[in-house]
Amino acid sequence: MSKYILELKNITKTFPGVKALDNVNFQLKSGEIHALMGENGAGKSTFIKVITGVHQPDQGEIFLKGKKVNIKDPNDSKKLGIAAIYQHATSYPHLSVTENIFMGHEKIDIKTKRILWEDMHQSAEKFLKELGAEFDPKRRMSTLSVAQQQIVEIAKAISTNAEIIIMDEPTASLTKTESEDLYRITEKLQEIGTSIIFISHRFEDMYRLAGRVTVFRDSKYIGTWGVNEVSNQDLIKAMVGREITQMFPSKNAEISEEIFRVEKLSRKGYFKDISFTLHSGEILAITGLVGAGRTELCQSLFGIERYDSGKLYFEGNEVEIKEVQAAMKLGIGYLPEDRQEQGLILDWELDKNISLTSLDKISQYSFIDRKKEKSMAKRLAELVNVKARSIFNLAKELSGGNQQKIVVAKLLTSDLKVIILDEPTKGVDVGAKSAIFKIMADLAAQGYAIIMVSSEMPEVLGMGDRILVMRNGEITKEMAVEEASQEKILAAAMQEKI
Amino acid sequence: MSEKSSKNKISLERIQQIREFSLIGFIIVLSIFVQFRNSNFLTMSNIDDLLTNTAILSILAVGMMMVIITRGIDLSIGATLALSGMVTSMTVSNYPSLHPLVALLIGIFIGLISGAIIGLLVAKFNILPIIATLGMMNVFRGITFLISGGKWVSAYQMSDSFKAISTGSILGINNLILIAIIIYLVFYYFINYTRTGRKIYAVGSSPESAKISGINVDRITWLVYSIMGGLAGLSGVLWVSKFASAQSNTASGYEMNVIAACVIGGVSIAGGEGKVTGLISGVLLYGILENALPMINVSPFWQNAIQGAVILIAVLVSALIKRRIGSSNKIRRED
Amino acid sequence: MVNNSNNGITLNREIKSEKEFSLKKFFFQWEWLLFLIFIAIHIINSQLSPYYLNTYTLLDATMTFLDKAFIALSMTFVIIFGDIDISVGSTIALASVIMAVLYNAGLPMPLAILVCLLVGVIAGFINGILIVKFKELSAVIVTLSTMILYRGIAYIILENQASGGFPMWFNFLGWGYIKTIIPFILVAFIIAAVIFYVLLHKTTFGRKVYAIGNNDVASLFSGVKVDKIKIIVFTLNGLMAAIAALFLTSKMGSTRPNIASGYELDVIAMVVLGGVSTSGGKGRMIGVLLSIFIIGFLRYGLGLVNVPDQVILIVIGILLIFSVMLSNLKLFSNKS
Amino acid sequence: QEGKYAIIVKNAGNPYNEKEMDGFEKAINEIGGEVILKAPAEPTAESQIIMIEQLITQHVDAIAIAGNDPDALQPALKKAMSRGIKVLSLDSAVNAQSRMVHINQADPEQIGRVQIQAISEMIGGSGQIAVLSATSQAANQNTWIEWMKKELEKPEYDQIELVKVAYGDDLRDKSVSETEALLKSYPDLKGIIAPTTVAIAAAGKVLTDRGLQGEIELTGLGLPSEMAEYIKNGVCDWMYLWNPIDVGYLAGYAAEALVTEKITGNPGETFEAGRLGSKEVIQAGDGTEIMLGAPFRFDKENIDQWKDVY
Ligand SMILES: Nc1ncnc2c1ncn2[C@@H]1O[C@H](COP(=O)(O)OP(=O)(O)OP(=O)(O)O)[C@@H](O)[C@H]1O
Ligand SMILES: Nc1ncnc2c1ncn2[C@@H]1O[C@H](COP(=O)(O)OP(=O)(O)OP(=O)(O)O)[C@@H](O)[C@H]1O
Ligand SMILES: [Mg+2]
Ligand SMILES: [Mg+2]
Repeated sequence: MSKYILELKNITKTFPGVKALDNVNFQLKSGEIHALMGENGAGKSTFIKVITGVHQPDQGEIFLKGKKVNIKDPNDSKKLGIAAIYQHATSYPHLSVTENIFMGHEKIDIKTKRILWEDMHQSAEKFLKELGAEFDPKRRMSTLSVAQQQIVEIAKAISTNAEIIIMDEPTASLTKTESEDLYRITEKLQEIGTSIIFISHRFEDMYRLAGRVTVFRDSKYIGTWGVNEVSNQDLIKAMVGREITQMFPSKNAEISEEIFRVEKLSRKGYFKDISFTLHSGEILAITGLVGAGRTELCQSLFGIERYDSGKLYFEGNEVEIKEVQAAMKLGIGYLPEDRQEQGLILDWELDKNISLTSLDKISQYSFIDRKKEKSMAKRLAELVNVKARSIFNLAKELSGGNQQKIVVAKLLTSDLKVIILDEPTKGVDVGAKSAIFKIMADLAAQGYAIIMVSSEMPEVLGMGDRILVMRNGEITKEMAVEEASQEKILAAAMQEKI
Repeated sequence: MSEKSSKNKISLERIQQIREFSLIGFIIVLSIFVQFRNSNFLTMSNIDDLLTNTAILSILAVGMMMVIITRGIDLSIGATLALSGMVTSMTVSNYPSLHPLVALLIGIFIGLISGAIIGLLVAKFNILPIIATLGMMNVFRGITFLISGGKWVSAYQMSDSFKAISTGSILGINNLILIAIIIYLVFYYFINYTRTGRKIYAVGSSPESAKISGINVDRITWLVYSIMGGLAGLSGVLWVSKFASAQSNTASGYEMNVIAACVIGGVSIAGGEGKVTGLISGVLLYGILENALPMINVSPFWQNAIQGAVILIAVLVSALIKRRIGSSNKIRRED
Repeated sequence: MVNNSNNGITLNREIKSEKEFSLKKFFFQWEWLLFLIFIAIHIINSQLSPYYLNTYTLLDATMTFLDKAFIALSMTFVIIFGDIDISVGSTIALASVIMAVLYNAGLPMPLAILVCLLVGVIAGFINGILIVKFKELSAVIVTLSTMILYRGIAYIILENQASGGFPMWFNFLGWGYIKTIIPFILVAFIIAAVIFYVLLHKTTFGRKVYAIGNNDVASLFSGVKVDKIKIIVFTLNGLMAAIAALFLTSKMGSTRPNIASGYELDVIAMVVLGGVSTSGGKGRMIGVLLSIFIIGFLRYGLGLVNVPDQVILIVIGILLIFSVMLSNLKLFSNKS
Repeated sequence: QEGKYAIIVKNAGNPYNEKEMDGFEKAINEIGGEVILKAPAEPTAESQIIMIEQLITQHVDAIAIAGNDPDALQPALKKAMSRGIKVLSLDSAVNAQSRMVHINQADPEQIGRVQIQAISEMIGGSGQIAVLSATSQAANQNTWIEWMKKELEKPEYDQIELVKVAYGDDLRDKSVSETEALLKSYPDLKGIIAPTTVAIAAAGKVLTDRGLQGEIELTGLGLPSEMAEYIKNGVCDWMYLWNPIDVGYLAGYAAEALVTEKITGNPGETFEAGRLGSKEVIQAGDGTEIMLGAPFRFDKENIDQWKDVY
């Protein structure tokens, strides 16, 4: 018996025009938690999909417990005891949580093949409880928040009793406490002998969980290290190919006059009595636990959702924001939480994606000037450092992090004064993260006012000038970054209003 | 996520239930109104007529529901029905001693083949359902015309046992109603209590997820069109037996009635949604409209408009109710 | 791909902004296939009938199918949304019936025509409003209901009567020629086609329509007035149905509540054969135009050699499926 | 004498229309011309207009048409006539401006009246009756129903009450539910007149299934093949129709007479119509027509010899 439960040798996979995996090797020990890291677009997700049979490799071999296996489709991998949580949720929005968890391996009466609904609901509830979630498994998937859906995905993987569980960025949309639950579960799985591949852009996750770490870069295998044997700096260098000395750029923006003021803004059932002011050059970080109502607040400020009461002042004048166009006209921009659903048109080329928010800039009497459009797209795509061959690449061909950069580029087409960024670094690699932070700092220096929603403590502390903590739809604490600390923020996020 | 808040939430099942109740409420109000105008409406004999006349529609609706759940649509069922009816009745007229069960099997078989072809086109050749079925609708109608040579098969050419398929009764219940009930029971079980049944929903709710989690999407797609075809084939036999006449334009345009019944019954054209219990109320409402309008003496020129308005109102009202529940389900805290 | 790991500095990658010309890509387009079918149909037809290949015949033939083709132009927009409008046949009936009744009640014909267009606009607007306000309902459901409703209203108005007796000049729409051989309807259609082509492919409006068809949520977040544009498109579709009603009514000289029944499926067939996917976001006007003429000339040509209508339907059905099957081959890229 | 003769019937896939085409073809074969048979898939005026255009392009000499709409074909048929094509209608007339002559299967007055006479005889001169027609705008049916109502005004029908005119839209399912509605809404109903094939067969079926023969009488116009069953089982004692083959046949000869200018469509002209003998053009309304004969009565005695014919 081989000492590796899963081994992949010389895997190569090309998509039309892109080599996603280039002669990659990988070894998973039985019962270990193995972190897989690398830049956006390094090929991690593709690699996972090769293991689970979603993609067929062009060449290379897969060995399971020393035996060569041929995985033709996801069913094969399921039968071999491999389960995966994919980066982009693979849920059934119309179906109940229970069904999402058990789809394809429903509990059935052995004789009659009848589905045992009650049994399933009960075990679903049990799985959810184990994961620290308490929602009713009969609920429809589409009524859950992104984080809750993620928890269901995890429950789904656990429910198959797989020997190997692969998690592709499971923490990307989780907050600290929820991540803790996930750590606990993952460790428990390890205890009972499950082998786990864990993909994440968070170093925190890796240090907390993994024994070993493998790094991919530009579709190639770079190396595997024991987590304790390798320094942070070396790991970053392996991933990015250069050194990143400073994650958060030094801020030299001058915080000046008030631009935007929110007074007692409420939306029934979502948020209540929200008040704050925003100055030019300032980065206001809003943090809190998942479901605290941050996204809802941002969407109301951007005119996607109505607010019920409260006042908004823009540059001193009272304004109403009832639709997106009103917000845009004032100079408010919004980077949505879910880039694939809300930010991009995946089947479109990059240039068209970038220009969509500012069609009037590239048109005359409503006639589009393609030349202008292309040059604008090229300029902005290069500005945000997108990894793409040309502006005619389709958005869906980019990796997650690069897609996020395109959404940022879209914002930069308009003349904005206030930029609202909702989880801008979700699922973004270190390199891109620091690039996005750099862009943020630059924008602040140019006098933009920025609202940044984030669940990442270091990011909030590193980038914010002022920090708002939300809990249950209300602001529980406002503090300057100087007086803030992780403990204070967490306390405010979890307690009642102080 | 506190425990309390999640318990208050209206569950998936509740939403569906309330929707169905609202539709049933609508049906009751409508029935009372009609009864008021014509006291014959709620008599046993009329209810029997109503159910008998709705049976074929309801059988087709089950198949259509499954097709629509997978995000598809089948415009060819009227044509399939005609083809199966024509072939069966031609066979019966040539072999009058043929056992009615054999006739039923022939019809189902022809329908199955027609459906399987469509399923193949949709699943294997990735042709959008609306195009594949629009195309095959023309083809099936044309074939029916060609094999019949433009002739009809009339009552005197059909054996009594064949005609008895739809006029006979067991325990006082008309065969058509009985067949429809059996089909509803079978498919209720199939859809709710078998893995394959649930996969139909998975495919409709998110084909990408289904594919990635190892569900054979093509097979399921192929299956639902085949089932639809089989049910259309069965309906073809029942149709010609009921009306004792087979023509090449039998049931032309009937697919629209079936789709309308599904839609009223809460089957979402966007896929992933639809329940057998909801479908029954949709089919019933449709059947009542067809049955009641002639009985309350409305001018024939008003019938179309009334039918359209009722469908529109039923659909809008149920959408409003769904929205009410949906939004209260989303709101997390009541102050 | 550039690997700039060695020099240790951040270098913004150069991103190409000129399209690489690929001969293969150029030729393997859906529209070329349609074009080939188009040519093939003319060759076959002219082999079959000695009357076919003749300027007069070809020009005259267009008169038989261009009325519904007007709707195909705007239906293209609707289907790019991923929606569908099956109420257009009924809209024709309603608009036409109201026009005829008002004319016979003494309204001058030009005003009656205006009312006809207005009815189309209102019918389309109602569709649009319902679809936008009731997002949980799909367009199929809404237009299925209004399909029954609109025709129902036409029946209420005209019952079993026909209404006609229009002034002589109204005949010109359906039967008139320009320069004695070019059908007026052809000229009108070409003008409309150019307008719709430009609208879809050259303007911000068209771009937004594609955006909504691909991802309406992202469009909303990008500041596209999704609802407004949807309403405009459905209203436009109603208007085009009313224009079709004018030509059809002129062609028939009178109208009845049952005219234009089944038109919706013909129009949809034209649009989808043109490569516009009912799943939304894809398709080009050129394809639709080619497909209009393919179906039209095919029908006309086969009818000219007196092939039974049923057989023509089989041929069109198979053509529809077969060509879409071909287009699904990986060879054909079908981008907007 | 070679010529190209075309016939357009209402729609394909209907034996009545097929027989009309048969008769027309037979006549033209006797005459020795080329025959073109056309039948649209759906019975709409729109599809007939396209066919007329196609026939104009083929330079036919004559078009005989069973119109799906009396008025809507006018512009198209006028265009045909202006190109020198002789146009006549048969079975279902187009308006007088769009045709040179119409082949009338039977006098509409007679058709209307004879059905009332029949039902009166069947129900013994008193009781409620209803009419189950095709679509509400079917022109033929509507004229016949008008004549039925006129006949009912006669004093001998004082005891007969026409309670409802229902429309089955020539659809099987709708005709059945309309029949059932009649039975339930008018429990005292004595007779049904269904002047159209689909409706009379549907009514026959309903009455048969409910064992109502003898209680509710049925008559009207129907195809012998469709009605054979119900005539034999006594649900319908007798009904009427004319011979569609003869309608087509007469249209063929009339077309030839027009083309060879034996007639021009003016009243008083006569011509030889093959086995049907000499026929005369007569005035009818503001147009002219050629009458085939009286409607033919089908009953138990003769139905067996006709049921296999059409
Ligand atoms: N279906 C596909 N078609 C074409 N190219 C693809 C496809 N899927 C992935 N790629 C390309 O393959 C490369 C690797 O992508 P992959 O999603 O595996 O990256 P990743 O390492 O998971 O990145 P991230 O951290 O952003 O999720 C990228 O360049 C991407 O554009
Ligand atoms: N406990 C819950 N029950 C039901 N729905 C919830 C719950 N928590 C959040 N949601 C839903 O999830 C969505 C996201 O929540 P919201 O935007 O209010 O929070 P957030 O602070 O932005 O959290 P996130 O970090 O996930 O963005 C909302 O649409 C909300 O309705
Ligand atoms: Mg990835
Ligand atoms: Mg959020």
